[in-house]
Amino acid sequence: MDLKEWFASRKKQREAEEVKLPLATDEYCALWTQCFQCRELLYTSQLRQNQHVCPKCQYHFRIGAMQRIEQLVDHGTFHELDAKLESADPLKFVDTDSYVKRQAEASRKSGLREAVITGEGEIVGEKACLGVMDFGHFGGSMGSVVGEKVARITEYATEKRLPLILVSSSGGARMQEGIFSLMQLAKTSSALKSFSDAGLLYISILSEPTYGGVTASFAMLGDIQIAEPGARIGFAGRRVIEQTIRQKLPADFQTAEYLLKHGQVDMVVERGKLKEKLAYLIRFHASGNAKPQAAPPRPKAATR
Amino acid sequence: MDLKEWFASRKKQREAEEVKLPLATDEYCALWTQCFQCRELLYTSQLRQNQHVCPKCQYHFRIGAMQRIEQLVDHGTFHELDAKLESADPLKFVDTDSYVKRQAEASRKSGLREAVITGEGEIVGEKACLGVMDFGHFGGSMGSVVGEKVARITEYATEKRLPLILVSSSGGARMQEGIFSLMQLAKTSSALKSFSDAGLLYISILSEPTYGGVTASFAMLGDIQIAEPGARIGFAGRRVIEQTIRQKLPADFQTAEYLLKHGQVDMVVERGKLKEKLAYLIRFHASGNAKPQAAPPRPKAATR
Amino acid sequence: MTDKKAIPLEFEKPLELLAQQIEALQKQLVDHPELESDISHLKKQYENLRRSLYSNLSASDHLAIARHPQRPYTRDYFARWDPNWMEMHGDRKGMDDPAMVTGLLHLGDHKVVVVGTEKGRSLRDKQQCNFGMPQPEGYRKALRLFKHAEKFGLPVVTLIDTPGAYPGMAAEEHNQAEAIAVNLFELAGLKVPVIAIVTGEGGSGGALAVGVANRILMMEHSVYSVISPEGCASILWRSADKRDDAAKAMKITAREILDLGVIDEVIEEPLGGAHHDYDLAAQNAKKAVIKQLEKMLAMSGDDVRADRQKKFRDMGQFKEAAV
Amino acid sequence: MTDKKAIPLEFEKPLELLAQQIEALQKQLVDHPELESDISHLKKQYENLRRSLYSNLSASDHLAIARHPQRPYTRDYFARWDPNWMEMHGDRKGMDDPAMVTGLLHLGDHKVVVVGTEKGRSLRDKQQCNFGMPQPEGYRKALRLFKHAEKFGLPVVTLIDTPGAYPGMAAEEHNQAEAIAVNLFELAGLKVPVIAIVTGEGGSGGALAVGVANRILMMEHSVYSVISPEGCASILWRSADKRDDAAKAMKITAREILDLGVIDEVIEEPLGGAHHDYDLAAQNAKKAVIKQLEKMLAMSGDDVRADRQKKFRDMGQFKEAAV
Ligand SMILES: [Zn+2]
Ligand SMILES: [Zn+2]
Repeated sequence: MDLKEWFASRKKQREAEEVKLPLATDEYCALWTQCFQCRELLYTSQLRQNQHVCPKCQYHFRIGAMQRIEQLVDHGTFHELDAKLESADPLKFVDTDSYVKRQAEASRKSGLREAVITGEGEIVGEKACLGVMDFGHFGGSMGSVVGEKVARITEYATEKRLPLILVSSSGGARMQEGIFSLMQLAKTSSALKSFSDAGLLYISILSEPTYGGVTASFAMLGDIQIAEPGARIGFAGRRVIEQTIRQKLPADFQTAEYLLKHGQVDMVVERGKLKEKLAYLIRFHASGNAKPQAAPPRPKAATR
Repeated sequence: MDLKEWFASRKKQREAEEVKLPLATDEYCALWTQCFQCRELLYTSQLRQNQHVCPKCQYHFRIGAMQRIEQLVDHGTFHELDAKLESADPLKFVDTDSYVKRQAEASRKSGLREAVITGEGEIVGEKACLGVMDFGHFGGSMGSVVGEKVARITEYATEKRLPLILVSSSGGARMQEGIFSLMQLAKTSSALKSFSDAGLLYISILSEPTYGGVTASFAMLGDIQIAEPGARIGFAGRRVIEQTIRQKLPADFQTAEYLLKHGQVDMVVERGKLKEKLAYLIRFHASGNAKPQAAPPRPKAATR
Repeated sequence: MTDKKAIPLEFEKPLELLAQQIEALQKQLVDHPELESDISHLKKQYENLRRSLYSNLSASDHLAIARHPQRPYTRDYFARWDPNWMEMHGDRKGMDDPAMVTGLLHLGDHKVVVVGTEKGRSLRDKQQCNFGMPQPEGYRKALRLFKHAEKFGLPVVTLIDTPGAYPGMAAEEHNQAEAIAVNLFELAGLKVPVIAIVTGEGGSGGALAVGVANRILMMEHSVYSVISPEGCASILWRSADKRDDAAKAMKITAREILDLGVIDEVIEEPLGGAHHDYDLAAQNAKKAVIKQLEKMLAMSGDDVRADRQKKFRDMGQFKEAAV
Repeated sequence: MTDKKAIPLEFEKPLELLAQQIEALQKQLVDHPELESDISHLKKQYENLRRSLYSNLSASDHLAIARHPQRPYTRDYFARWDPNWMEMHGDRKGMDDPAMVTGLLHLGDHKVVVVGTEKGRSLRDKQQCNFGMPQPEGYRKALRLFKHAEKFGLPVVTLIDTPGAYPGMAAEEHNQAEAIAVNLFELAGLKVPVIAIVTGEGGSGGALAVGVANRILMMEHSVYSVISPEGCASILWRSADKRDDAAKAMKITAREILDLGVIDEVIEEPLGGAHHDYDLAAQNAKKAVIKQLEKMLAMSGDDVRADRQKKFRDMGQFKEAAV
């Protein structure tokens, strides 16, 4: 299913539900959007044309998974995988509201089944597997479905010997799935271990914001780590840290630029150049090097 | 050749030279030795019985290679290897005196041909290969012979599948051999790489003092790093650092205990317990695990 | 540790009152021998109440026991498993995090590499251990020992008792997230058996970073959760006071997590909790680990790795929509 | 860079004087056409002197050129080899050391991983780069790229221009020695080809840490030594003033080290030194690297590793006593 079909089917689905849904991301709602950073009033349509980057101050607006795919993948080449997976409620979780209700609410707001879309596509002609998170769905939190879809696309890429690109944007693990959500950190990292042992390329893209369990698993395991300008990325949240150390953190703490300075990402790439850089990196690591790597060495048998 | 024979042959050699040589280490020269640390006057014979550790303040006196071997290796089990290697003068090096003269002077003082003695022996019944440096010979500096002997004992241990123990004590590389002395860092580290890939155990023991090129090569590559109490260990010397940063360093800077706190050594072991700990470690990593490890994986062929 | 010295928990207050009553009566027993039957009755009541309390613990009660200040910590277990265990220190790159304890240990007839988070017993220890919250350097120290174990074919046993990874400024600068992620990644690839025991608090990614094991065991009163109940309550209920609700909703107790199929075994604790008898707790844990370990030692390295990867591959519950 | 802007070195003073004379005469040429032949004569003298100077450089002269403030640095080479080279940053554990530059680069038809020490051009750059002295984190950043190269089968090209590893307090705390040693150890094991070029100063273990290569090349006026001549002089002569003696005694120049059999090739520099023509220097280096690289690309990974290990195994000269 390509993007066009995807939008068409989503539209149909909405009409069937006879509910007037708002558009996927808030900035669509109005003709004008005020820049979060420089406060400039911008034409929403122009902002969109500029890949949701403020033309005045280069602020990178948060974007949804489908928009990201639209920006990165060659038109008409994206094929979604595992689109039908949806969350269960293994703990029958209820806080001030039930998890089931919150799920429905999240889907209504985002128009998505879950916080990640995975699939296969071409980037300037280079085949790749993609997983793109959407912060707009349940704060991009990782429950069983996100973990499963990331693991599946990783396994798919391993089998097809394709490069893997995961674009992260997440508040962390999904508490409503309790211990299962924590275990997704191990599940995705384990899948990436086998992928890496096969000698394949994984590029991790960190976008605003990426925190908690997602950062502490697949988002930090890239052969190459790319962050979007200004994106806030970390393990613990700013407030938690300030409470712990009882002091104010520097203004640029946990920004992409701060991470670059502290050796955590290879590069900070502005959105307009992301696609071409990805294509460059895929080509650099691919052609001429296609021979599969030997299996990792067998260690000695365990002691008795 | 065991220790007894070794001493006998050395004695013979000396007599042949008809020169009255002083004993191997300075503290032998007198009946009394003053402790460097607590200033206590100690009977030299008692000090020797206590493995050259001050009974009052536990200061660990510097000891020679043969004394170290005597302390660590079961009596009568040590067989020296490559005893005949001796330095050349590849650069025809002359400073205020010639390298050739300085070599002769070093041997006269230490009674050794070079700054490391290597061989095979048993430690509480456990077979092991050993390389022990002697700071008393040319400041324990590493030239071609030290590098060669360390490389050879490493290769010998690899071939015989024996654990390797290297006891370091060195001021660094031997300047008089210029670029050749620098290259010994690579030579020894490269030999250790093949040893390690064979799944074998290397224990590095850092004794007072260990600096420069020796620290920056084999001395820091142990599977297990052990330092002697109070030993000063580092890459750059204290004075060089103080000149660079223009401030005083803390008193315990670069001591074994400081290194332990900064995660650089696994443990600080007092001399009296070193032998038993080594035997424990050899046994722990040996029995039941004797199967050879598979060769490391073959990476892909180079690109064209 | 004997019962007398154990600090009572909130839910144990009724027990404590009964014990005080019994003690008071016993003092009068010499003068009033007729109290004998009353005392005997009260003692029976005490035993019944105790059993009843401990067979009906709420999630919060378990949490309280798991966090009990006298709970045996990692060093307490290691010292009892093998009084001659040999500690290994440091990440080799600048730090030896005391919140992560690592070493070589004889476990019965087996030689194993042990790794565990440590809360610290004295106040000074606790501060140095950041109350059991490791720095990135602590996880990297653990990783160094995992690789050591792999090189020498030694099984790994990990103990987990941590509120989570330390949320500090330097920890973020030094890439706490990467330190955890790399451990998950590398643990997944080990070909030696890994057995993990949650002994106290299993807190989030900071616990999992030493918990990607072939077999995961939990002490009876330990807890394991994706976020602390306080953290969960303050986010979802917008009030940390709702901790007990959050603890219940998240299913954090050993039995619940066993029922969810995430862990493999619950290890029985001394009545009242492990802090009432360190030796017995350590012995129970040791037996359980050896039993699990021995099952794995017949497997090839590849099978051990595959077994671990499959375990985590299967974790999670989800549905597949029709359309 | 053109000749005019080049800052003259001490030993070039006679040349400079001649150039000034020529310039003075040329100003009078309009009024005094008879000076024509004098000028022509002086110009010949200038060329002869220049050739003579550059064919009889002392070790100290080479050292001065190698340390020339306008000498092309690592980034100058990378930018000329491939204007679109892609820089990679960081050790992933807290630091991106600007004294170690790493990236991906197209070298002719070849894709290579590049790693090089960088002195920094502006004063601010120099300070951030510690004047080309990497921290342990810089060596670990390099190691990360070496492993990246190994994983993806990419050859490695390293450039060396450093007085040595940084001798600072934090550097020692973070185990500078281990960072260097581990690089020597891991470089020895790589199965992808590694080519190193000493472009300026090859200073001690801090240089070797990115220099364990299958082929080692040196730019014509670069130097490579186990300790700085100043350091050697102050230890052996007990006076840093004896630098020139030490430089001579240690045999630090490209030609001498080639004659000792330690390196494989000397790369010609533009007359007067690489700082007179960055483009030509970069081009000469590029050609030399590609030539060496292409010889290695036919070899298997195992052979590439064995080739490198043998190279360093054979280094050193010693005797075997009769008795
Ligand atoms: Zn703006
Ligand atoms: Zn003393």
